[in-house]
Amino acid sequence: MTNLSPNLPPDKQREMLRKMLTIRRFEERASDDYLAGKIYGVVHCYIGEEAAAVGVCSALDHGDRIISTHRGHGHCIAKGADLKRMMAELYGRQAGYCKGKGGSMHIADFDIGMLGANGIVAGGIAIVTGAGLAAQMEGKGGVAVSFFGDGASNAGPFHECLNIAATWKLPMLYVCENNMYAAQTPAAATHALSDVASRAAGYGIPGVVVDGNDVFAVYQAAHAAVERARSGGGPTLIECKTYRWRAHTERRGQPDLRDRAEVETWMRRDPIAMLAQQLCEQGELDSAGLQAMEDEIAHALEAAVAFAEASPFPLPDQAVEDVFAS
Amino acid sequence: MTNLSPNLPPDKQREMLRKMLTIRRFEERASDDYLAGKIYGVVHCYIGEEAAAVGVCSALDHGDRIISTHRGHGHCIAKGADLKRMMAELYGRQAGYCKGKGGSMHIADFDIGMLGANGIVAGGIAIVTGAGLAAQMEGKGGVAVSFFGDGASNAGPFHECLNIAATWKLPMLYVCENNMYAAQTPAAATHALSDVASRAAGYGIPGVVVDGNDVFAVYQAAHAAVERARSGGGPTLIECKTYRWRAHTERRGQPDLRDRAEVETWMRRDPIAMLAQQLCEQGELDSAGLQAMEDEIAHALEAAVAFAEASPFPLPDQAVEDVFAS
Amino acid sequence: MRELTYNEAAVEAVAEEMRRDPKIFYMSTDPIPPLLKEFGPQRIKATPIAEAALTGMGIGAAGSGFRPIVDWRQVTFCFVAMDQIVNQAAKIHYMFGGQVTFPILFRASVGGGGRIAAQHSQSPYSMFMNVAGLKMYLPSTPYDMKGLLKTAIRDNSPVISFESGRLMTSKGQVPDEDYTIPLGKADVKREGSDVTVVALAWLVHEALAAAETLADEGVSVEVIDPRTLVPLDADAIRSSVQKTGRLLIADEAGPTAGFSAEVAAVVTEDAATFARLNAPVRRVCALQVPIPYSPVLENHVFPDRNRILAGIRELLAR
Amino acid sequence: MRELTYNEAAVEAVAEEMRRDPKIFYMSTDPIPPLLKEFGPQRIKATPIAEAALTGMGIGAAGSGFRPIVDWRQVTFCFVAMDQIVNQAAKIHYMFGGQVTFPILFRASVGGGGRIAAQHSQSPYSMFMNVAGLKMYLPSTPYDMKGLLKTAIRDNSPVISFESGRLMTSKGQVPDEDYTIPLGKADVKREGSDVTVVALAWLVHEALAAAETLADEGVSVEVIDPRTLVPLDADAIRSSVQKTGRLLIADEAGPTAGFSAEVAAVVTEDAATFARLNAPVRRVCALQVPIPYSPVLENHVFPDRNRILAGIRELLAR
Ligand SMILES: Cc1ncc(C[n+]2csc(CCOP(=O)(O)OP(=O)(O)O)c2C)c(N)n1
Ligand SMILES: Cc1ncc(C[n+]2csc(CCOP(=O)(O)OP(=O)(O)O)c2C)c(N)n1
Ligand SMILES: [Mg+2]
Ligand SMILES: [Mg+2]
Repeated sequence: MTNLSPNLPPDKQREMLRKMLTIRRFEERASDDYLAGKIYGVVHCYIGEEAAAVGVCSALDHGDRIISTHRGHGHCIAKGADLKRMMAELYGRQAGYCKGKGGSMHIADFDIGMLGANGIVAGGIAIVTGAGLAAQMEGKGGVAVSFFGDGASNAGPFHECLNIAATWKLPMLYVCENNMYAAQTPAAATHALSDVASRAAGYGIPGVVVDGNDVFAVYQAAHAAVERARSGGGPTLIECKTYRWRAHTERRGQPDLRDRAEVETWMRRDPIAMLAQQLCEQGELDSAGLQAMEDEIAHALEAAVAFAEASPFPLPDQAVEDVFAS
Repeated sequence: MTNLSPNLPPDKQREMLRKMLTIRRFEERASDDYLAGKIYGVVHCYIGEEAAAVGVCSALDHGDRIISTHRGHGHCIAKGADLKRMMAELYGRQAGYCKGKGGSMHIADFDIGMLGANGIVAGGIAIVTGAGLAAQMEGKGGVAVSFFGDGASNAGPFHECLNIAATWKLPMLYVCENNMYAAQTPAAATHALSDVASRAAGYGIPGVVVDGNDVFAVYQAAHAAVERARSGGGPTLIECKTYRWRAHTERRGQPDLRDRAEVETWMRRDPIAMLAQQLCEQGELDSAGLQAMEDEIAHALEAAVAFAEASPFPLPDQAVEDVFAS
Repeated sequence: MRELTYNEAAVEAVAEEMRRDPKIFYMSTDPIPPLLKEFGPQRIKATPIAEAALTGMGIGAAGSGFRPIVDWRQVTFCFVAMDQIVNQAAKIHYMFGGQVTFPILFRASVGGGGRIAAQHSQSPYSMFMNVAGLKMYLPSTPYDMKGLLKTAIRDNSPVISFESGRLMTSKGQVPDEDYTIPLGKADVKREGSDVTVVALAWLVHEALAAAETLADEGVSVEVIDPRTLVPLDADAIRSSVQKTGRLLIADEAGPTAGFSAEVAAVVTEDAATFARLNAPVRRVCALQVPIPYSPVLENHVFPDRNRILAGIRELLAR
Repeated sequence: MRELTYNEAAVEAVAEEMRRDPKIFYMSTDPIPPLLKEFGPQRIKATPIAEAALTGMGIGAAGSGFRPIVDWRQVTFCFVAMDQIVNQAAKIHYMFGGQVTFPILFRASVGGGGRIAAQHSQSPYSMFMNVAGLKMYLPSTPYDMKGLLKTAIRDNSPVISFESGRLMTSKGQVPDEDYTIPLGKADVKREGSDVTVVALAWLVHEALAAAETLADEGVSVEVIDPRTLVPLDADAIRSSVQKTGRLLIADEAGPTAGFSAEVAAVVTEDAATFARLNAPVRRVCALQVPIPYSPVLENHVFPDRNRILAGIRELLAR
């Protein structure tokens, strides 16, 4: 792994691990509860990709804004969303972030600059580019980050927005989480080149490929891009090479056509295990510390589930509220 | 100008000049007739850019397919459309290519592989990419060409299609006619880089910049791209640097915000005068020959106008025909 | 006859047509496994997520002699391709004076009920009905699905096959032999004399259930399934209303400028039908809101047999 | 009061609001010269031709505290942005549980008459009416334009300002002082007692001309201009029809699942109004075809005062 640790306070390094672990445990629970029928609709798990969200968001300030995709839990947690309200949303309850109207694909928390998970592939790229424009107009040095997948990188908005951001020098990070698949379709079948980052050159902006399972490598690339953006240098395209461990969506009997050997190779490069090991080797964590972290997270998750279960379902009539702003 | 002439039979060189001159005279007439109220709606002139259409189409076979933009007369004529039916269409008559339903922005002739002018910026790129896919599936070595402007190169379909064509190795030419403006907006204000061709690298395909006023340079680039496409090598992006002499549309009192000096500099690089001069210098044309060509074109245009005027207007009830295929 | 699901009927229709006509090919972001297996990746193309490009490419291939099927999958995903649908597919045959045909089939699943929230639960067919130049249908049974889909694939104009997400696994009898159902012909799913219910897709079944309940009470409900949305079989609807004098329209979409509004207009603008109409027209539709995620909310938004029942009772009380 | 054109009234409304509120900025592929001159390129942004991006960026900026105006110019060009309109702008406030507002105004000119053929001549507002979560209006006079546009800019939801291409240079009186017109309020453009004409934009004027002609014959026509399409002032329309007993709807759009269908439904589903309706509802709309280029054809496609007159006469004959 990248040896960045000297530059980062140990607290921050542990916090990165804690966030990544929280994402993983949250989703394991969400998946269980989904299969148990307590969570509805569709759930896309981010497990295996935690270093991307956490590496990038660790380079951001509270006032910076991000947008996510259909696979949004990781970005929410990395940006600091409240597990209780997330879980309540998955449970379809009034106390959820969206009052039960959104569910897994639409969790947002504008107070922390999380502009929402988004169910349309590439649908969020333009929206968050507008947040980058807002940051530029505000003139307070804010940046905005678009997370999207390898699949989304082939859609029109990717191009339109990178060009606008480059031309207007918007303070943007475009973070492609290249997990090598769009649902069942391999990226190799839909991309002429294996590196999405190579498209950056066409807009005259930096295009960086990083090991998306190495949280420090991601952090380092994001940090440089954030500096550049804050100082008026314009956008950067960062491609995190990573992998999702699970099928495209959680579903009983959902087929996963990927090569088992490929999956296992990637699982051996578990971003969380790699980070935990490094922190242990650096002496910043020991197994007791790790266990304490696990316990704390388990505790927080139990509290989140209890909160969700205690929250009432919406009343039927609330379906007609929030169509228009009051 | 590119000294390509040795490779091209003199007849073909003269034919290129004749086509370019035909485009220019056709549009001068169309503009006059538009201002005289005989042609309706909106007319976008291609004058000044003739070398692009003719250079590319001269590298194509009859069975190859092209698509055009709102500025379509040049591509029609370069691909071999009938002036009579074009003029009748502009006049809104039954004998027009579209029976008076299309007008200037929608002239098509599928028999000669001209898949239509198209009023939506970037709207034709995907359609002609489908023609390229058809050519690939037919397996007879056909190619397809997308003509579009610098403005269109910033729209989503440009990206989606270049990526698909590159990935599937479609026999395509993407020809960007960079006339430096999209309506009133300068390309410099909307493109991060001045060369649209630099975007090709992101798809792993050749991106070629040519002097779009040098018909042989355009021909040479197109010819190489066609060879590549026919032999399964996939698409090429060709950027023709050129300039439109007129305002965005023909309209009385239409403002042209461009710098007069810029316009004049480009007018001094008249693609037609440059070609005529080269042919004269090479001894393949003399002023009598040029005059004969002018006369012939004038004659053809008069015949086209006469044909248009002799053709009846559609009957009102024909408005309800052709909604669906019979 | 065999029993097939709605989804199986669709796949069978596509497969049979593809066997028949080598000019047909299929594009979608995630290929359907049995089609991929039978026809291979040349004819069943897995594409990038670029529905605008796919739609346009389908149009271009259609204009070049092929018969593409572009599967948008959920209707939601076709909005990125809306320019190609509205400005190209619908108009291109007309604006070029009919010089070539564009035989292209689009597939799109519609509807809600899956707890997948606003972006993934939509029934926007009336937006497409409003665009001149597109044919479209929405079947309610496996039988209708197969017959309409085959007709649509053979049609020389762009056709949209709207398909109900709720009905994908519903079963029904489908003949062994080749058959087609013409576009533009409604089907009387139940005959009756007291009230006409015009319903689509899932709501045909809800309407039939309501009709069953009312039959016990001596009320005779006619259930008309238009099947095709464009061209709409106005005659069939009008004849039925002329007979019953009462009309209820049941639609999983919201009412505003919807299919339901069009049916109301088609009935009330016809003098002969208007003359026999004894009660106000009734629309039993989804609430005019985006579709929410939580089951309590989602259930509240959609119409069902109970709301149809209540609606019919109100009409009869007049 | 001064006389302004419809277009000038719109530009004045935008300029006044921009002076008032520094959070407003404007994006379009070709800036409007007087706005650019007054507010400069930072607030009047010339953009690439990328309407999907602009629309999405407007949404994101709105959710970040700004009040963007996104000018699509011709409605035709917004179809490339349809995903952002339907799946994002319309749903985002709802699906996020209302946690922030998205004050964004979209401008789009509609209609035909310019001989610019199918792609550039469209009146697809009913497609947007069908989508829950969008407000929209279509004014018929400079006065209404300015008042509605100012209200829309101040609204905290996405609003679409549909503007009639035919009326851009038409003139009318506009007050000197600041005023607004609420969304959702119809305007009775002429009072009458024998028949109600509900008309939009240019057809308001055609309807008024027809009413004038009929007045000479002793027929009293009420002309209602709904102005706002969503929320539609159903009450005003119903009251008028309850008074006159007859309804004609005049719309430059095609009828199918159109605004005209919605008005027909709104009237005929209301028991009190239906009870007073003495004649079938009549739609006088464009023919349901793409708009052709040639003047003969284009003129034939669109409704006008003569078709309104003929329609009213038929209604009165019943
Ligand atoms: C416009 C659009 N087309 C299709 C889909 C269906 N869909 C949902 S997720 C997905 C794959 C996305 O792949 P990628 O962008 O790589 O993200 P990942 O799932 O790998 O994180 C597809 C095709 C969609 N949501 N939106
Ligand atoms: C999607 C879309 N947006 C806007 C327009 C309006 N429009 C017509 S031509 C044009 C400029 C096109 O510029 P470019 O692509 O460079 O072609 P050029 O006119 O220079 O040949 C614009 C903005 C349109 N036709 N389509
Ligand atoms: Mg992926
Ligand atoms: Mg240009």
